[in-house]
Amino acid sequence: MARIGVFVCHCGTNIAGVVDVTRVAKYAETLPGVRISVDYKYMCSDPGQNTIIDAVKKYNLDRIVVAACSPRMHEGTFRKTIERAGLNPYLMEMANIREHVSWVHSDDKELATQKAMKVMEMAVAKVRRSEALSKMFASIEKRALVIGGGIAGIQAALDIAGAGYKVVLVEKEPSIGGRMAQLDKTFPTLDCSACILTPKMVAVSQDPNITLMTYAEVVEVCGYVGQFDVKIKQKAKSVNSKCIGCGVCVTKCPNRKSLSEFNEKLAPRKAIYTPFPQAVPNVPVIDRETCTFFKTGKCKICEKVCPTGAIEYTQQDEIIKEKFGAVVVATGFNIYDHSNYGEYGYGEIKDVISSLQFERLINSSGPTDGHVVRPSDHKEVKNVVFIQCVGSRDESKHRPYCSRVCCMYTAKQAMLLKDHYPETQSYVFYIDIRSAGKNYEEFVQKAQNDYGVVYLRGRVSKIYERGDKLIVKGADTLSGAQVEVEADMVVLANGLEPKANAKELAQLFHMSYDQYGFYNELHPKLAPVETAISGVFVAGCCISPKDIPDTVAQASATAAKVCALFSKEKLEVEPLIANVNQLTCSGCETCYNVCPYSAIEMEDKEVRRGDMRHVAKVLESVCKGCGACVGSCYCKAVDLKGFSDRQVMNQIETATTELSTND
Amino acid sequence: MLKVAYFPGCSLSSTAKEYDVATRLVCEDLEIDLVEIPEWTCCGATTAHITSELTAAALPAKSLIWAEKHNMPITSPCSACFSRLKMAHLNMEKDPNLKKEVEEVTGETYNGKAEVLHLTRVMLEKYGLENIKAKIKKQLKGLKIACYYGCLMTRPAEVCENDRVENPMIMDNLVSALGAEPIKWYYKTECCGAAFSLTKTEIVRKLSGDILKEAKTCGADLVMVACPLCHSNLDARQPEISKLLKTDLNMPILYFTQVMGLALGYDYMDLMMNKHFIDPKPLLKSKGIL
Amino acid sequence: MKYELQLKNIKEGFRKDVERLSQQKISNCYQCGKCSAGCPVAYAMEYPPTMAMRMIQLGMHDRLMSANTSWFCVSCETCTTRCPREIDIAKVMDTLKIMAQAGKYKLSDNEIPIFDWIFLKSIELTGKIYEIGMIGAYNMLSLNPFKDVFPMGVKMILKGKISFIPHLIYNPIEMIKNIRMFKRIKKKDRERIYEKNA
Amino acid sequence: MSNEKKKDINVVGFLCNWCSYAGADMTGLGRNIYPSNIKIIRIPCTGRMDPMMIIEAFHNGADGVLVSGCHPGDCHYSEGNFYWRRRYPHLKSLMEHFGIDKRRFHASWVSASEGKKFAEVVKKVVADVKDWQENG
Repeated sequence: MARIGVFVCHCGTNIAGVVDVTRVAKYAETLPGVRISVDYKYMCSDPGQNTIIDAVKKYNLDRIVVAACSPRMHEGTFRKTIERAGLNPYLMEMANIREHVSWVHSDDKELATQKAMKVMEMAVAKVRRSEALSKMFASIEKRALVIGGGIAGIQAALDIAGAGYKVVLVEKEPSIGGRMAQLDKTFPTLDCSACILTPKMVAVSQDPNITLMTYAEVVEVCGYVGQFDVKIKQKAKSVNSKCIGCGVCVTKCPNRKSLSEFNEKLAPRKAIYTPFPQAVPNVPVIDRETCTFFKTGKCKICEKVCPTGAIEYTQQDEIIKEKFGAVVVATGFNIYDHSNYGEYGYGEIKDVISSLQFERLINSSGPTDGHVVRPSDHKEVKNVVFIQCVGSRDESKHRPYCSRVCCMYTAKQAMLLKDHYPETQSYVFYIDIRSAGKNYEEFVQKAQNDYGVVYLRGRVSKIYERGDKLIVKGADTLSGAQVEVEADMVVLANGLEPKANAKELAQLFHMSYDQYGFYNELHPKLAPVETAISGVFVAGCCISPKDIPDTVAQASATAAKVCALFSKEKLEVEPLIANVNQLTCSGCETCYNVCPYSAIEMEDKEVRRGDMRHVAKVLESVCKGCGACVGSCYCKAVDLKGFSDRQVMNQIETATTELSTND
Repeated sequence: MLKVAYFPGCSLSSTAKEYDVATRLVCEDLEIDLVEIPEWTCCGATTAHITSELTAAALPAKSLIWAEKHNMPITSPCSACFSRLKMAHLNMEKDPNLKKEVEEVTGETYNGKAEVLHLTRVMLEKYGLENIKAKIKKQLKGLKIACYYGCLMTRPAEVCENDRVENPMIMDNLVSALGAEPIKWYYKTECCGAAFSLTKTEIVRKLSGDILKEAKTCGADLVMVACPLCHSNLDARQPEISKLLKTDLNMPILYFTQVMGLALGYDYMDLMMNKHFIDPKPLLKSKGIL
Repeated sequence: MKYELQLKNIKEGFRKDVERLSQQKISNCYQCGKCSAGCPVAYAMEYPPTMAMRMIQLGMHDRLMSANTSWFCVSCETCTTRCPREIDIAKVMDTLKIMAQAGKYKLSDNEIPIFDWIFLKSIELTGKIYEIGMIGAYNMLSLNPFKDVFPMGVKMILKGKISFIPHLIYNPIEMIKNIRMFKRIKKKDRERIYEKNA
Repeated sequence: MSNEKKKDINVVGFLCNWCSYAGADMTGLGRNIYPSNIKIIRIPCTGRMDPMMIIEAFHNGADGVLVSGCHPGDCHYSEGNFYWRRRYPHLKSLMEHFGIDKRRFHASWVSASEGKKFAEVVKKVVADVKDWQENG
């Protein structure tokens, strides 16, 4: 007979406020095999854990049930606890009476208590069938993959490389730098974005530990922590390594049909191009969609003018296979496309521009050399209206979240405009000013007090053209008045959203993401850069909108996590894997076919003396424990440790019977 | 032949008789069979939905049920009637409880299958812009038309369906097809004051005045409407508005079927343009259309 | 202007009435002001729509219902179309008018209720609108008998735009049905507004 | 209403560890209330769902069964939920053949962030089972 100890946690009032924990503990005592049951205020605290250890020794317990929060929260904690008490860590089960009971059934305390009793009883039933499992170890490939070459990816790569590990940095665009490279100045210090970013970009290109792959994308991922097999598609640049970055090809290219992505479509770009002059690497690529040669077979001017013979039209896309021990995903953001706002002109009014377009306009290396002029007629501006919360805090556009940075960058842009053109007047329509951050509130106050920016509290209802002016119909809710401003230009504070293909990338890694495509952290507070997939870390705006300091902090945090992982010789992995009872295996190969990891091998083996059979075998180091083989085995020869048939059947049986004491 | 259940609405049998006449003429030309719903009752207009939600749904429901029974799309040339029919249909779809109550008071069942279309959509989508082009006898060259949609045929967004809420294009496309020039302006969907015509006339004067002023500033020769309510506010009240603004606006307001009628070769009296307060005759003569 | 908040009108009473009859979640409003910004008649309102929404949130029925706000709403639905919180504000305004006309809250306008009464009576009795009768009755009841007679009214009659004969539903059975329907609606409306059934 | 107290309905929920179980945790974090009739069993993946487990649950007297996993394409183990997606309709028609009303057996996709959705799913399942119990 098992000797089980049940420990019921109050979790302060989180559980005890709804569930009668003493009744749960009392009920546990009546269950067969339970020797002791205790309730305690905080089971995960030191004294709480010691209670468990003491009880194991005193009552000679061999199996433990902890009725507390979700196993996703504290399973690891309590496994370690009972290991300290000298038990096998897999002889512990958690009953989730917080997330699945007290927090969701607070409407009826009696029913909640009854359910808690039942949930605890199910855990007892399961743990009865638990088996001791031995730890497993896997090797670690000590190379990291960083996806995304914005400030987050750059920082993570530099930090990991600085610790002495090899890094591959993959960037989709022809150059690293990301969104930060597009910005003019940064809030609240107003230091020049490029001046603080470009040294880091150069450092990446010069670091011997970093391999930079631009114009490349991750296309396939297999494996798991310590052993990710990743396929990276290197798109054909049509320019080979002989390029010295002289730029003659770009100057001479006659094809100006495309619009520059880097300049937010405010200026044309050539078919052979580097996104911006400080690009790293400083190697141009040919955009085959627009290049005259690739479309008509004629031109080849770039080849003729290249002094080093670096143009290579025959280059092909290449798939490169690499092995990594850990991955940092830092794919960043897009800004919300304001053509969804009919009231702001469906994106068809030329002088209604996005915030990033404004950054390019006011940037001295931008398409207008820093002159803020109207895209429609290149006239200078006098009255500029800034509208906040475009694609943020807007349920009707399915973007109910706050994008966090718009209040600040709007204040910044209004100040920069005044600095450049003292005779201009800016108006900012806002709903609430969110300026939580070091020196942020002071910054916004400065915009209002020192720069004379007029802040109006209200959303704009409509923008339309009258002559060459834009009429902005807004409101100021504080005075209760309707406000109409005649503007030369309107700058929208577009919200932040994940990259268009964020979901596809998440699916490659099996990461979870929210309804917008932002990646989910493992825990929003205590594991903010980890994901549910061990070995995959996230940083920056791909998790949620955030500013540069927070992004950099997160990037360094991922680097610390990667380095901590790489500092181990061997990686401990969960032994919750499948195993085959070869005596009952019929050799049908179903499991072999369904296994997503090719962790099943068929072998011809003498399972009994003189009984030579074709049977399945689990490769322990490859199996991830998904149980697809278990669910599909016709003769019940495969089972899954930790979720065995006997354990689950026990749970089902308990779940479907009434509480035994309530007569 | 396209058969459509026709809900003319109260205005079309009195103040906007010319709209009804023009509509029937044009539809006959386009071989659209308008089957007038026998014994239709008033849609209730704005009054119904500000007095009782149930009245607002029950009045149009009778016509919807008739159209559903006879398996025809239902249309109204009046934007207000169209809006009420459509909203009654949508509200009953959204709120089964309301539908139940409507069925109780009318004593008939509605299966929610009626297809409610504004007359512009019947012509442009069901009949087809290309087919209309084929029938044109006279290009309306040189006529600058401000298409005024008003509130009720575009809002809320569910009503608008295939068109854009903020800058609808359906009438502009029609105007281009007829050879005239739709002007670019942004007061297409501003409100004319609608139902306040009798009760809060000063508001109507202000709102309609803004619209007329904007049309004039943007260089329109005439304003084209698809609603008798908009028409009476913009046309019949225009003398008062002119007086108020101290300018002579002299902006003819035509129904879109009248403009179509011109292109199809009908003349001034066929389309009963003499009924308008602002006579379009001088304008049309100067453009060589009459 | 000090205002004594009345919790009963926030948790139940006025706010609940509006929420129930309009089926809109009033608490959703975060006061962005977009409705007021686009409202064509806000200039004439005592409280713009944004403020009206706030007053409903705080249960200030005495203030809101004695203001002209809801009566000046022209039902153009601009606010509803653009509301970022997807509140049907026009319907909320309708609800305020419905409640006032049903006598549940203060009625602060007389032009529109009179017009509405005549308008609906016309439909009830004839199935359609009898314009000249309606205008005449309205002018009489609103104590402004010669409103719009000169020059517009006269011109209208001269142009044959207004007919003196009411357009009736010709079928008397339909007419009786129509009158009965109105009776049933009135009963149900009262039940709904005063929560008699619930 | 009969005098005899009706047995409260009992639903067994099999939730995949990576999506729906985490989603159910999220339901708790968001304090979304749902009926307490469901008893949750954690499984690694819906691909692990052995049809025997569902039969066993009904056999033992469960009034309803819910199996919930990751959205198709989002499986933590690449393709486990595809196996379940193919298994489910067959199993459902088999169950009906056995005399298990279709209102008693449900499957859903709930991701780790869809706490509210999980509460809705449970409400729907419990309502369906109740409907079966009361109206037959």
